[in-house]
Amino acid sequence: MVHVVMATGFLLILIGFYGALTHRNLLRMIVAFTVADTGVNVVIVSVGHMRGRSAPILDRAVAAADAVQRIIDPVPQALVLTAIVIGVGVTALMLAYAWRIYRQHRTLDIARLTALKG
Amino acid sequence: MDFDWMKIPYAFLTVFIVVNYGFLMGALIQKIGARAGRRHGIPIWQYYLDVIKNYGLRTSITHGVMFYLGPVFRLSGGVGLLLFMPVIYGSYMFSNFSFAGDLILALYFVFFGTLGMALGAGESGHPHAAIGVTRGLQQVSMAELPFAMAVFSVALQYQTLSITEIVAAQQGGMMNWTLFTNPIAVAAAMLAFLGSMMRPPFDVFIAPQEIPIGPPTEYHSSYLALMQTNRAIFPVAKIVIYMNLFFGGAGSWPELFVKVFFLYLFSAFVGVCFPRFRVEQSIRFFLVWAVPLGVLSIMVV
Amino acid sequence: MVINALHILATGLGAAFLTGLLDEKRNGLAFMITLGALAFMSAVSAGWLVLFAATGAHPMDIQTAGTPPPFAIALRMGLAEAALLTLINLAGLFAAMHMGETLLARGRRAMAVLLVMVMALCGLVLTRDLFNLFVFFELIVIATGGLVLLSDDERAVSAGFKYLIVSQFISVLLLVGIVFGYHATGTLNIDGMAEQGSGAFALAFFLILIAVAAELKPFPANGWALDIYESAHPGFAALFSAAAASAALFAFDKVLAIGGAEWLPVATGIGIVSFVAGNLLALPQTNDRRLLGYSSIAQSGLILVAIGQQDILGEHYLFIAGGLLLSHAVAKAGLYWLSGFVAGRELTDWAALRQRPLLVLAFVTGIAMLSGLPPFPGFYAKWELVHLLANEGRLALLGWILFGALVEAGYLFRWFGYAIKRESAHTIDCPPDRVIPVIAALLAGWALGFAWGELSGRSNLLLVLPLLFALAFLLLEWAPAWLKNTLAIGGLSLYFLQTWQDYDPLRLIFLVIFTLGGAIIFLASFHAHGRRIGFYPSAMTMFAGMVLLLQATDSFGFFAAWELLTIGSYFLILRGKESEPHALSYIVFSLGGAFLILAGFAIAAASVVTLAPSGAVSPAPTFEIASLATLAQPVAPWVFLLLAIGFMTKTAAIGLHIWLPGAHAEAETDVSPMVSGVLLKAGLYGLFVLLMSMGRQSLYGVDLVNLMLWIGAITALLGNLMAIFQEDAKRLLAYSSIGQMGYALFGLALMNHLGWLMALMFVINHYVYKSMLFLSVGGVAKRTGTRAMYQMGGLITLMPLSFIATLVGIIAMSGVPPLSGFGGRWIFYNAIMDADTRLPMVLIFLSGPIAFLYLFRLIHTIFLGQLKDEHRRLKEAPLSIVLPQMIYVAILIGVAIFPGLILRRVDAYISQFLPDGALNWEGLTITSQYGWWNPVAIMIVVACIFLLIFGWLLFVNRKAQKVKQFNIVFSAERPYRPETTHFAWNFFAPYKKAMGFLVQPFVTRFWGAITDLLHTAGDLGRRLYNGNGQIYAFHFLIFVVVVFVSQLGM
Amino acid sequence: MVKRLVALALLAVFGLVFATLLTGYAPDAELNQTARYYAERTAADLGAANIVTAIIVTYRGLDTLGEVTVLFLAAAIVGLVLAEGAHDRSRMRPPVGELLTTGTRFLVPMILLLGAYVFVNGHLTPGGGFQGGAIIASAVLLMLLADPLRHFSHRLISAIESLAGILYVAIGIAGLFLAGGFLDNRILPLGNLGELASAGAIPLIYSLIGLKVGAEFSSMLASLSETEEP
Amino acid sequence: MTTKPELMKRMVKGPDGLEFEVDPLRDYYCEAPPTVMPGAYIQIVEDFFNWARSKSLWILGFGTGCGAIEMRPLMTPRFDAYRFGVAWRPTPRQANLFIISGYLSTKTLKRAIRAYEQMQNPKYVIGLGSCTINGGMYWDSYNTIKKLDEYLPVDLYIAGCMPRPEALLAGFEEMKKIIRTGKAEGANQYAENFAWYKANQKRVIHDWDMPDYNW
Repeated sequence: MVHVVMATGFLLILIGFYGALTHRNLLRMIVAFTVADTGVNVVIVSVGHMRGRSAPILDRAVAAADAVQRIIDPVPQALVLTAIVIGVGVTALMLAYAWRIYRQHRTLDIARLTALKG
Repeated sequence: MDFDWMKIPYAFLTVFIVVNYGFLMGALIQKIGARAGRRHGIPIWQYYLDVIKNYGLRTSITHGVMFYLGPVFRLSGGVGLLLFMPVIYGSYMFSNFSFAGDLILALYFVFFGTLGMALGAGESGHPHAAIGVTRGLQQVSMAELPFAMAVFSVALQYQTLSITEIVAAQQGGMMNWTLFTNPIAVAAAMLAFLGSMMRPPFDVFIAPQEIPIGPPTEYHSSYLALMQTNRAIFPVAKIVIYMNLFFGGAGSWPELFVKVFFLYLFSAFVGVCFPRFRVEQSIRFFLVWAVPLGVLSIMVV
Repeated sequence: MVINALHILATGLGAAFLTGLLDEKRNGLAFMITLGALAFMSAVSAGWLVLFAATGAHPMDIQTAGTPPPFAIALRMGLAEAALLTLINLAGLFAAMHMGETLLARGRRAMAVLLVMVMALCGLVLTRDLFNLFVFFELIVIATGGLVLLSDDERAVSAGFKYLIVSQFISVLLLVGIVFGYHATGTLNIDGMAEQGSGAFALAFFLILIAVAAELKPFPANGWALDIYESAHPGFAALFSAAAASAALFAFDKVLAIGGAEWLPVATGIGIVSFVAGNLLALPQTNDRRLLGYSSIAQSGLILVAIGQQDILGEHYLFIAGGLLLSHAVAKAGLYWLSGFVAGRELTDWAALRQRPLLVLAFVTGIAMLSGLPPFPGFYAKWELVHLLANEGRLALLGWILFGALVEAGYLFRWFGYAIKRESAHTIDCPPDRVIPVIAALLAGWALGFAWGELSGRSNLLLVLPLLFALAFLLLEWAPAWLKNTLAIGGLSLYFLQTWQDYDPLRLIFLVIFTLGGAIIFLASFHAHGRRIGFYPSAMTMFAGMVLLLQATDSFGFFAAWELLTIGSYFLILRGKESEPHALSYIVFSLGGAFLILAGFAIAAASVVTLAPSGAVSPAPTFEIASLATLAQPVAPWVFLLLAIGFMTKTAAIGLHIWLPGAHAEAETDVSPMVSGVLLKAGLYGLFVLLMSMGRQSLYGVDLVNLMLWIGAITALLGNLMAIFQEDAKRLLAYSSIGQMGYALFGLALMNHLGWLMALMFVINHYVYKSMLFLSVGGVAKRTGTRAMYQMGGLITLMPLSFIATLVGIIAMSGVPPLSGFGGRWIFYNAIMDADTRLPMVLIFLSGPIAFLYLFRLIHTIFLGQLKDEHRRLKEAPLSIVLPQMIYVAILIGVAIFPGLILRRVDAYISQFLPDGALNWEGLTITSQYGWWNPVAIMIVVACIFLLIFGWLLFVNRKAQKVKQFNIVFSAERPYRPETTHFAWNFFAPYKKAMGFLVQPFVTRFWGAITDLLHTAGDLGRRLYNGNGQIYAFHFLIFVVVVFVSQLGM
Repeated sequence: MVKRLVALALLAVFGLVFATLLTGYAPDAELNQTARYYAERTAADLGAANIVTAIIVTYRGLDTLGEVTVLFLAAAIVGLVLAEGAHDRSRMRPPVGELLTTGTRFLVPMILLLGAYVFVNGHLTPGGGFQGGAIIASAVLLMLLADPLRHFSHRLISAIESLAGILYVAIGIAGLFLAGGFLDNRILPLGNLGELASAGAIPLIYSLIGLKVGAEFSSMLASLSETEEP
Repeated sequence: MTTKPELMKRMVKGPDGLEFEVDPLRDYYCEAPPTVMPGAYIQIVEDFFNWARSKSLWILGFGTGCGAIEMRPLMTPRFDAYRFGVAWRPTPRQANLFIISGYLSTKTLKRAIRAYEQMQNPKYVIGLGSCTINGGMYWDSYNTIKKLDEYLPVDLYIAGCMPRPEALLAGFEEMKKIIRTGKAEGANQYAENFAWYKANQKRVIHDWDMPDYNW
């Protein structure tokens, strides 16, 4: 089960990469990266998963005393939050850049932004 | 150090003998050359007359200090070369100032006069003089090479740089001469000898009708007289080196006269037989024929 | 009293947030807050630095959340961290100052971004948590994305986007790696992971490592970085190159610790490829900032190599990596800030800097630091690194490092040459807020140099008196030239007086030439008016290098001195009007030679130590020069070869000579004799030392000394031969120097007593007559305004003293008795009598008369022949130039008469090494086993004959009419004009016909082909970077795959 | 075409790497040392019921500070980029539908309330500052949809954002002096597990984060809405 | 007087920026006039020199006109003038005897004057053939001179059109006698009557483009 999720995550990463490598439109590339980011997040969450355990919140269902046996690994959960937020930040930044580029060059084609080279 | 003051009169005596011998031998060679052209040629004392006349001319001009000093350098070079060598083997009287240096001194002092002459001619401002000098220098640079190698070979052979010792090693019969003990070196040296005697085929630097006699084109009167005097001394002095190195030296004046004469005749003989080389031709000639001989002489000694 | 390091982060963040509270209009206040925060952060980190440096305390772990690691994020503060933080924060502070105008225009948001950037860099250095590392990386990425936009260059936007694209790929790989690493080890703490080792999660670790490595912009995955370097605001580019790269390198080092030793080759591999490729690619660059970008990549690569080699660097690791890193950071920041002053983006536009000498000083400091020249940290670091590499036998790596460094020095000094020699239409203004950062970098550079000198455990170059004396002239630049000149002469003379007793006769001769010889040439420098900025520091650095060379007893001192004299002379040569390309080829060849020497020393050090008495635990990278003698096969011949080639580069042996003619010919009047008469002797000294200590060596059956003999002979021949075809008087002399050095090399390589004596004779003679001739010709060139000999002529009456100097010079040089050159020839003939190999003599025999040819040409075409119209009113060269010539004339005659004064003692000294064949100095006659020579007698006899004949001529020819230059017999015509009557052009045309095949510029073509090859390689490499951000992403992925595959292969 | 093939080839290698990771992955049967520590000690040490929250806010508080900084940065840069495109506000736009306007009026207070609830209870239940902040920002988005010309006070937004940020940092520093270290939540009493006013400074920090994130998202949205069509 | 551009005064700028005037005739040529050079103070010495001079006649190899063709056979085995101490020198500096071999066009006259003046005192001139005596067959030519001794001090004429080499040999012997008796003082005559010679020369040579006396 976990493997399926993880494989999905990896597949998403690859799809994202492929999209980013083959699409020349900036917006499509950004979307592709979002896909890849999602894939990474899926992978992270799947790594922390443990069969038959519940969320790492101590409440009536999970007592503090036997938490060790009852909860899944909380760390990836924490990491994924950070990863998501950072992904959001970067995506926002890239969109802003795309806007600025379009405004300057009237194009979103990455292959035409080659004023700097060599 | 103690200096034997008697060496000074002896030196004058040496110069005196050599000057007279040089004038007469020069004229004789000239006559021999004329005979080759079926002429009588100049009188035997002609060179004396020419020198006296040139000293007797009433005017002269000068282009400047170096021009003035050029012939002085030239003659000093000749006289110095003569006096720095033991002319007569075994004679204290005619060893002159050879205590000042060995073979190397003689070899390098050859250039003293050449350099001064070149500078003097240069100051005359005459392009032909400069052309002549450059031609001469270029030719001599390559002509000297086989000679230098031959000298090195001989020095190695006898393990000394002292002329006296080299001559001493050749005593005791003709077969002890370097000519026979080291023939390759002598062959190389004799080719070089041709190149340094200002005779055809290696006389393009004075080419009389092209660059009217090259370096001395502006010289006249007493300058010319000095140079003529040098023409009597210098070839003899130079031949004395060859004689000492390769032909057993001379134990007495008559022996010297004979050997020098034949050596001089050798160059005259070649001179009347061959036309003139251009500079690059003579350079190539030495490079192709003389230099390999010299190298060989170094290698086999 | 130090403040918790967390305050650095907190201050950065707090200040960033605080700016948000301010009104949009109050940008000034926001800027003050920004500067204040950065200053506070700098102060805190500097406090830590002082603490660690002073007490040597252990690194300190800082917990957060009141929980110990690995359960909470922990930070660590140690010496390295403190140094880096100081660097980062100061770079941030000065970058803020430099960008002040832009920041004020863009408002508080921009300042907040800058603050966060600096804070994140600090965090990257401090944190010990892997995921936290990722967070800081992302912060840096985003902040970079923001700061790139501060540029006025519109292209920066696309550059920023390219950066974001690639960093997306990087972050994906990094995250995947981190999470699997966490899974495998159960911790995110770097130290915790390191304890467990990466064996269990090698693949994940690979992803982490490669992602962090990509942040270092390794070749070829670095197109985006170059675009940023080129287009970003220079203030930010400085931060990006200096601080960001440093922090990333430190992060890489931390991450690498997890992997352990088996991953070090990856770092080394990436590093060396980046170093070499970065430098090659920089070679064809014409844009200054892009060039700096390539250089940054290369430097990061070099530091990466150091990181990758940490297993062998041991306790020196911090010293080396830190030295390289700080050198690079400070220099690069300074250079980027400098680029802010330059209006144009072409390298040649930097010529504008000349308007401000201070900026030029900063520029040259930066370049010297990048090139690893003394006295900067890179020099010490390179020394240690190379030695340790050699000690481990990693010679291929060593070779590549030196090659890359040479290429780097090549383009940097070419650039410097542009700045000094080209013209720029732009002017520069220096607002204080932009000058301060540059000055700060300048001071930091020198301070670091001092610090590294102290840390090196060797003599600190910045405390060495001669160098200090030279550097003091930097402070005296305001003073008039005559004052500085007097000081220089005084300094050199005083140094001689103070130290001459300390030397053996051989070194004493060199000392005399280096100090008193220099002082005499300095007399000629009195002709200069004004302040002559730059001349004295350079010249005195050269002289300092030379005297230090003599002082040096160990390899380090020797090499440092060697580098100093090289740099000093480079700056001197560069001062000539047309000398830019020649100075460049000089420095490239010299540094190439120096690197060979370095490699030789390093290899030797490795073996010398094994022979040293036991007790030496760690290899001491320095050894006594004299102990070169203890080297054994098979190392010894290789060391000999490297050192010999190194020294022969300086003496311009054939094949390595092409730098010399231009460098010596184009130099200023008084510089030519310095570099020719004095400096060349340094190379000979090196050869002396080498042969004294190592003697004969053979490699694959080839006797190397014999090889040197051949090289010397060929050099003598070809140098002279080339000299005769020169139309330029100084070039002629320069080629002649090549030939003369060939003679000296030949003499040394004879390896017999007299050969050495002859070489020493050449050392003295060549100094005297070459200095004299260069001064004489220089004086003439100064008066006539040309160096083409055919344009001169007939100057003998106008410049009689110069003529006399030249005359005496050429007589001495051609070896005609009675002057001193003859002594050299005499010794030479006696020396070759003992030689084993005879064939090379042939070449020497030939080169002697050839020397005669060019000497005659020199004196004839300048002083004799026809005087030209425009020269009729020329005056004798200035007294200051003539005076030293007259001194030389006196010396030459003195040496000619009493050669024993000097040679006798040296003769005795040489007997220690080569006892056979010493001369006998009884009385006035000098006797060898083959012949004799009596200089006094020669002089007297020649003088008497000459005077006698002269007197006779004066008597018979007393009425000579002085005539003028056209009173010549001209086939009954008259000359047309002096120009058409002066025979000077193509003087030795027949020689060219006969021997011209020998002087075809084969060597020039060879080196030209090499440089073309490098340029072509660089140009091909540039095509990788086609500007397409997507392709850059491909580069990155290909890079990952290649490293992955090669790692699998290993 | 070549590009695609190269891309596929490269990705094949990456696929291989990922596949190796995947096949080599075996889920843990027991919590590893770190997770075990959190499971055992969080309740006692920090008094937070939601372990994830405890990790985010306290154990890995520095990460979280970085996260909000990322958003802060993104907002600032987006503002910086878009500042030049801020359009002329006088231009008229077609009115939006009645349904949206009314719905907005009805929903916005509730959304805001929900957001506040989420972040205040972050230490007890799933959710927290980021989630809450995002919910708050969605209210702003709704308002913008309803009235595209609506003007939000950037000054206010940024004041909230900055103040929250400064306070966050200040609390962190307070931890340095009053408790065990930077961002230690134990500067306030821990209270009883499971109560609202428990877990020390966690609710406070999470609230600040919520406010800050909400402000940052809002700021970005506002910037975007004020931006002219390029 | 002179129109040759290379001999005109010109302003020249030196390398140091100084401008000055160059007058080629003054700056490039020695302006001193020739002087009368007395012989040796002691007569016997002068006689000795005259004897040597007569035995060593160095001819300037300058064929000015058609008569030059008659000089060449003198070097051949048939006549072999070298026997008599006669030799040819390629440069006037070293020659003592100037044979004007036939007619002199005014153009050649200029060269002949130059060459003569560049020879050293004592120097002798022999006029060869009728043309040098009275113009010969060119007596009414517009561009040849008629009486050589109006322009140069002639010591000896050898008449004939053309005189054979034997006549030349005889002339040399005659010349030697003149020298030995001390009467061959042409150079001093020239110096004494310098103004007269120059006036004559300048009368026929219209493009006079050299200093008055060519040292």
